[in-house]
Amino acid sequence: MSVDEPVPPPFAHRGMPTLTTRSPEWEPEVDARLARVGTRIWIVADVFFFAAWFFAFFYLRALNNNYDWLPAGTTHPTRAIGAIIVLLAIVAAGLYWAGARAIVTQRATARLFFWLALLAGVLCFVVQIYEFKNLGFDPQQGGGFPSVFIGLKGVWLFQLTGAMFWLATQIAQARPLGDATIRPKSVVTFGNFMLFLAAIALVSYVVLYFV
Amino acid sequence: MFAVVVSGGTNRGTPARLIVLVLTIGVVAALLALFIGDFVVRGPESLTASPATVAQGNTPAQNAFVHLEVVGSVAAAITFPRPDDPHPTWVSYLPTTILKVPANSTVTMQIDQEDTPSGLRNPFWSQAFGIEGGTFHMTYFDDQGAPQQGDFSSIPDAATAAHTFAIPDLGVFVPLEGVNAAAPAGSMNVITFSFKTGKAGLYHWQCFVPCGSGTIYGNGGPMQTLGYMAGFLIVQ
Amino acid sequence: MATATLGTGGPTLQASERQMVLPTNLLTGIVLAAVGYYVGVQIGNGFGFNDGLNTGVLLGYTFGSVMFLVGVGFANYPLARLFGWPIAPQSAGDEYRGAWRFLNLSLDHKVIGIQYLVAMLMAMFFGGIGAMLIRTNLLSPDQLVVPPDKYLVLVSMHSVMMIFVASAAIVGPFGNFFVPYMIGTNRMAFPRLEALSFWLVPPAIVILLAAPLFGGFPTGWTGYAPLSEQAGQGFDSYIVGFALIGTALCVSGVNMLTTVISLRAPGMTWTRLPIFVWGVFSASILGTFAAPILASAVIMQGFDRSMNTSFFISSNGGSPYLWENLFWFFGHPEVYIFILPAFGIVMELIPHFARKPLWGYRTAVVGLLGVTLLSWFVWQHHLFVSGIAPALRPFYMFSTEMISIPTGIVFLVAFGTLWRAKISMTVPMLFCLGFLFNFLIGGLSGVFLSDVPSDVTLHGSYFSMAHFHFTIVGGEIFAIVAAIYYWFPKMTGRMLNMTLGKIHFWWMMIAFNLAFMPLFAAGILDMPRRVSTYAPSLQGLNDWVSFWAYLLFASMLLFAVNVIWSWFFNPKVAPADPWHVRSIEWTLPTPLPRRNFERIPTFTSGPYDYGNPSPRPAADLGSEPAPA
Amino acid sequence: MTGPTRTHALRLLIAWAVLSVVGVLLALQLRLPPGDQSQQSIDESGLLQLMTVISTPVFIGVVLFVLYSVVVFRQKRGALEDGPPSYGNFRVQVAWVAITAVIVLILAGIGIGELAGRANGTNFASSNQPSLATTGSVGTTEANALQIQVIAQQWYFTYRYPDYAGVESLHLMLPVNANVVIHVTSTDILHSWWAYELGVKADANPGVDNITYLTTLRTGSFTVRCAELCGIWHGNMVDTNGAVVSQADFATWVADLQKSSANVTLPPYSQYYFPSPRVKGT
Repeated sequence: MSVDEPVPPPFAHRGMPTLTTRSPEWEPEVDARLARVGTRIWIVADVFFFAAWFFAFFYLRALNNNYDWLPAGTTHPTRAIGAIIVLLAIVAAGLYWAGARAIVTQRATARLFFWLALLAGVLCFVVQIYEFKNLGFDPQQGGGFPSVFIGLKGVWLFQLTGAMFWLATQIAQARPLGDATIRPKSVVTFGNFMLFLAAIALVSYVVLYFV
Repeated sequence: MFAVVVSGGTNRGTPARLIVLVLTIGVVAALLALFIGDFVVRGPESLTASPATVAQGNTPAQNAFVHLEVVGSVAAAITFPRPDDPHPTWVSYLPTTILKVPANSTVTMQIDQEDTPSGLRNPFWSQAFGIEGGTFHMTYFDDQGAPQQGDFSSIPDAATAAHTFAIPDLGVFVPLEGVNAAAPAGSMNVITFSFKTGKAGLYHWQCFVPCGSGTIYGNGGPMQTLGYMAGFLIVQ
Repeated sequence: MATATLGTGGPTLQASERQMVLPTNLLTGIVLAAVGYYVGVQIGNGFGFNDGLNTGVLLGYTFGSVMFLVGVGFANYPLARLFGWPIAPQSAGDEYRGAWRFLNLSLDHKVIGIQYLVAMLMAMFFGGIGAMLIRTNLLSPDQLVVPPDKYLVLVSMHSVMMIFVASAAIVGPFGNFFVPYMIGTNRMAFPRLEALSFWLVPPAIVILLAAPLFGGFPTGWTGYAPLSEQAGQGFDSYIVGFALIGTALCVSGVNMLTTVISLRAPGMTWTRLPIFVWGVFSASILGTFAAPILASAVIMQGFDRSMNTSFFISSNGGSPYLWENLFWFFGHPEVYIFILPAFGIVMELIPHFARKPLWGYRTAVVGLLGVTLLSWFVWQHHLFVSGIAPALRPFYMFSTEMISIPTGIVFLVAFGTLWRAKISMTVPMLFCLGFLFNFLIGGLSGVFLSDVPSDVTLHGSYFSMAHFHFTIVGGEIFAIVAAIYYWFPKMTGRMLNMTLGKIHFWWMMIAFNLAFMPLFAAGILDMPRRVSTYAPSLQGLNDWVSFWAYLLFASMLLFAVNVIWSWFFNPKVAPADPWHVRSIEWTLPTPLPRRNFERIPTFTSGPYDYGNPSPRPAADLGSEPAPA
Repeated sequence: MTGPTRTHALRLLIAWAVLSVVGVLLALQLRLPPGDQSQQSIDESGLLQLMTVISTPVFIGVVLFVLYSVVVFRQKRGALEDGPPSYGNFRVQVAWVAITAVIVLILAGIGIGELAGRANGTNFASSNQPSLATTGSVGTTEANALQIQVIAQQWYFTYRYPDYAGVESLHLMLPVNANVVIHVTSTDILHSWWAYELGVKADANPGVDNITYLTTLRTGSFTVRCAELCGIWHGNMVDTNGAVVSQADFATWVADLQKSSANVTLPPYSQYYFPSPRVKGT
């Protein structure tokens, strides 16, 4: 079978009708509106989530308790690696955004962009793990900065992983009769979240490496 | 119409429901018993002070004697081993921390201190307070590992304290010197002192050396669990 | 009926989502949870069970919870997406029928509402048992029944359990069940998130109840660091439990806000929204945006405890104030998450039983939103004596006192509605009036606490404990009970026994007030909170409190008997509209049809137009076809 | 205003006025803790009483209104009549908000006034804590005040006297008619130092100097408690042997203390009681 055909479910289900007529409240237009509103609310909630980490950063930095914000021997990790991570995040978001714009008219192009975005995201993940492995400091030895660095980047990475998973599902669904094809506007909405993650990466880069 | 009742769909008879109800109540009751039992289960066994063998001055009141051991880990106990303890690595007083002593009497304590120094955060506690005569008797080991003994009102260096025996409500605070590193293996410092009990009641006692290793600020785990470094003095 | 209406109140699970290798249901969930826990502990401890390590327990709880959700069926949708299977938002019907449906993943908001109701009542029962044990121990100033280390564990369990309950016990059961009816829609915005917000609760409760197996935690619900970091593995229950509940609050809020914003039926303008929906809406704003702060904070605790970072350790460059600030930045909006939907219930019920329009509707909405806004600017009043930023204390004192203005509006609206009304003293109405009395005391005592100098004496004492029990038990729980009496016939198809209900009200009201009123005195007479021992001179007072607390608990048992008997053994089906009120959910038949509205209603007036000489229908049900 | 409305309102108003006067008179008879041992406790007692007095008419008003409505505006048994369709009265709403706002402003004014009176952080007359910096060292505040350091630990408070070469005591002893600056800190976790009769409470945080002020007025003993959950012996962290004594007695007591503790050297003042474990489990 060709790639663009819907994949039938592997197991027949016990006696259930598989497809029903749509009800008006489940039309793609309704879902698109809900996705738009919901994603915005979710992003604001996530802003609060990251705000806690930035608050921790500035609060602990200002207090510098026991002169242990930057313990002796702790240096900021290389800025270049941090920059690569941010760039990859921005590239992933940009590629996704480009792909989402194209999903209505050029599905094949969209899927190509999605694949590239996924690649950029996975690379971002790998580089981040590499950075964690070569920190040049050990958060177990105390210090406010090492704690915030690990924490902020860790939770960001966790969200990036989730976003990459969802991106992979968009790729899988960008076929005829796939969800991403039926509800293209919901696909576009997810780009907002990708952009948001990239923005957080940028802000934390500035904060963690330059402040 | 697809009018399906939101509550229980099929019409079971009352007996079936009753059985389900009884079963549910049984499960909840069992859970409750576990829940409550978990909290009200009694703490460690108590130790009743024995009549004193050492005469303390000319006080006609009752005398009592309590013998305790302090170890760095329960598994290393010499005098009072506690083999089935759930926390063999915890620092502990042995054999128990629930002590029963008579009211209005003089209690003589002998504490076999086998732990090494941990150090007091506040050197203030290296003094002894509230004990008979103001001094405690201690056999210990000097820097050459030779046994020594003497009467002290405080230990010379707060950093060499291993634990303290303190009953804040009776004003009794006694520092316990850590076993010197030069001492032979298996050595113990033996500290003896007496204090007076007043009216009957429940008093708590504790250690002021943050000795709960592995916990932040050294005051978790054994310091906050009855039977290890925390206990009651039941004056009756 | 035509096949075009096969959809339901929520989308049922698409066939393809169910066709995983494992059948997804509650049993699979439990099995996978156990497996997940085992794997998590093994990984966290470096492959082996090791006493005293936190990483293993944290990972065990986390993996266990995730695997539970997977087993219940939450992975089906994302995995089906990932495998490229066709996804339809709705399908033919629920796979499960009867009671089994309530024990399994369902995307129907009605089922989720009932699941929430039962779970919350069960959790409240365990929290109540905790309270009884606490009061038993406080019968004597010595620590007799519960040893002092376990006493703190008990206090912590009671508080955290009740916080779990209080934060979801209105929005969960009643919000999920009735908001779609009240705004006239057949669906929730994100039914899977809605279901997720419920299914995160059982693991949270189980994990919390598991804490004593690991020694429990002694910190109370505030979890102040570094005491929390001293605590043993029990505290990991707190971290994961609150992370789960925080996630539940957040996803439930996203769903609820989007639903109310986007899915209102034609004619359901913002000024016609029932006030209960406004209460849920404002609480959802707080839940959505405050819970992420909590999630961040408990993740920091988890990092501190398992990875030895030092967010909260002063000597290592951290600060306990960081936790206090983050916790209360979440924590103060959290207490309004409790009370705002309770305001909604009370203001919703009073017009119906006074048979008079809600007096000052717009002012009431402004009041609710005012509380929502102000609650973000008051958190440092919990830290008045902590020694942080004293120059800011006048501001926080002022903002805290400010919040009594929008709160006062609730009383104004109640007064205006009661004035020259035709009041029926039904059981729900009694509980609403009880709410007004108790919350008045709670609110006035809050003013005592808001003022910095007087707070110096009252802070951390039984006075503040009595204060928040008056607002949460006397306020929120009374509102919940009112809502149960009011909506139970619509939710379950059975009336509660109203004679028992009246007995329950007077019993509970009297016992509650006699139990908690003396605690104000205890606080002023220098009894700090969370102590297992107290001054012997206060024994008489404490014994009195314990006696009435037992009776309070007994009144709740009476309520439980009423609920169980009426729900399962009362054969009589409730009438469709037992209260003769105008709100739209009562215009629908009882038992409720599977699909909320055959046609989307068009609202032509507000829900409280009593006394209007030419009353228009609240909703024009079925006169127009649903908009395509 | 229509006839019946006016009647109802008048009845309520009169009943409220009468009951409020009685209630306020009763509230004025209350003598609320913490008492008169220090300027701070006098202020707090006064403030608590003021709050009670202000709350009484509010409480009476609400309860009276609800009871009156419930009794008078009842639905007839078996009837199903609607009340008058009144959707609100703009003037009443504005008036209500204005009145609550004024009450709030008055309360906030009183509270802020109390706090503002010590803008420089050294007003002992009614102070609980300084308005400004919490970290600092001994000597930054009023020169002739007695400096006390409260050292909280699990599970005891001890008291250091930096003015007397850093001698330390198990119980807090204070001279009467003295201005006292109290520096609260902790060696481990959070505690809260609460001298009940003296009307002062301040959290003890590790590495932080939390300053609070006190002016003693009357001799007598007082109780100190911990008001922040701190672990197993939190409830036992009580000392009933604190005392305010005459200046002469205090001088004698301190001299004795210095003599008896000559063999233990303590720093006169310390904010940090570190090191503590950097890494758990090691």
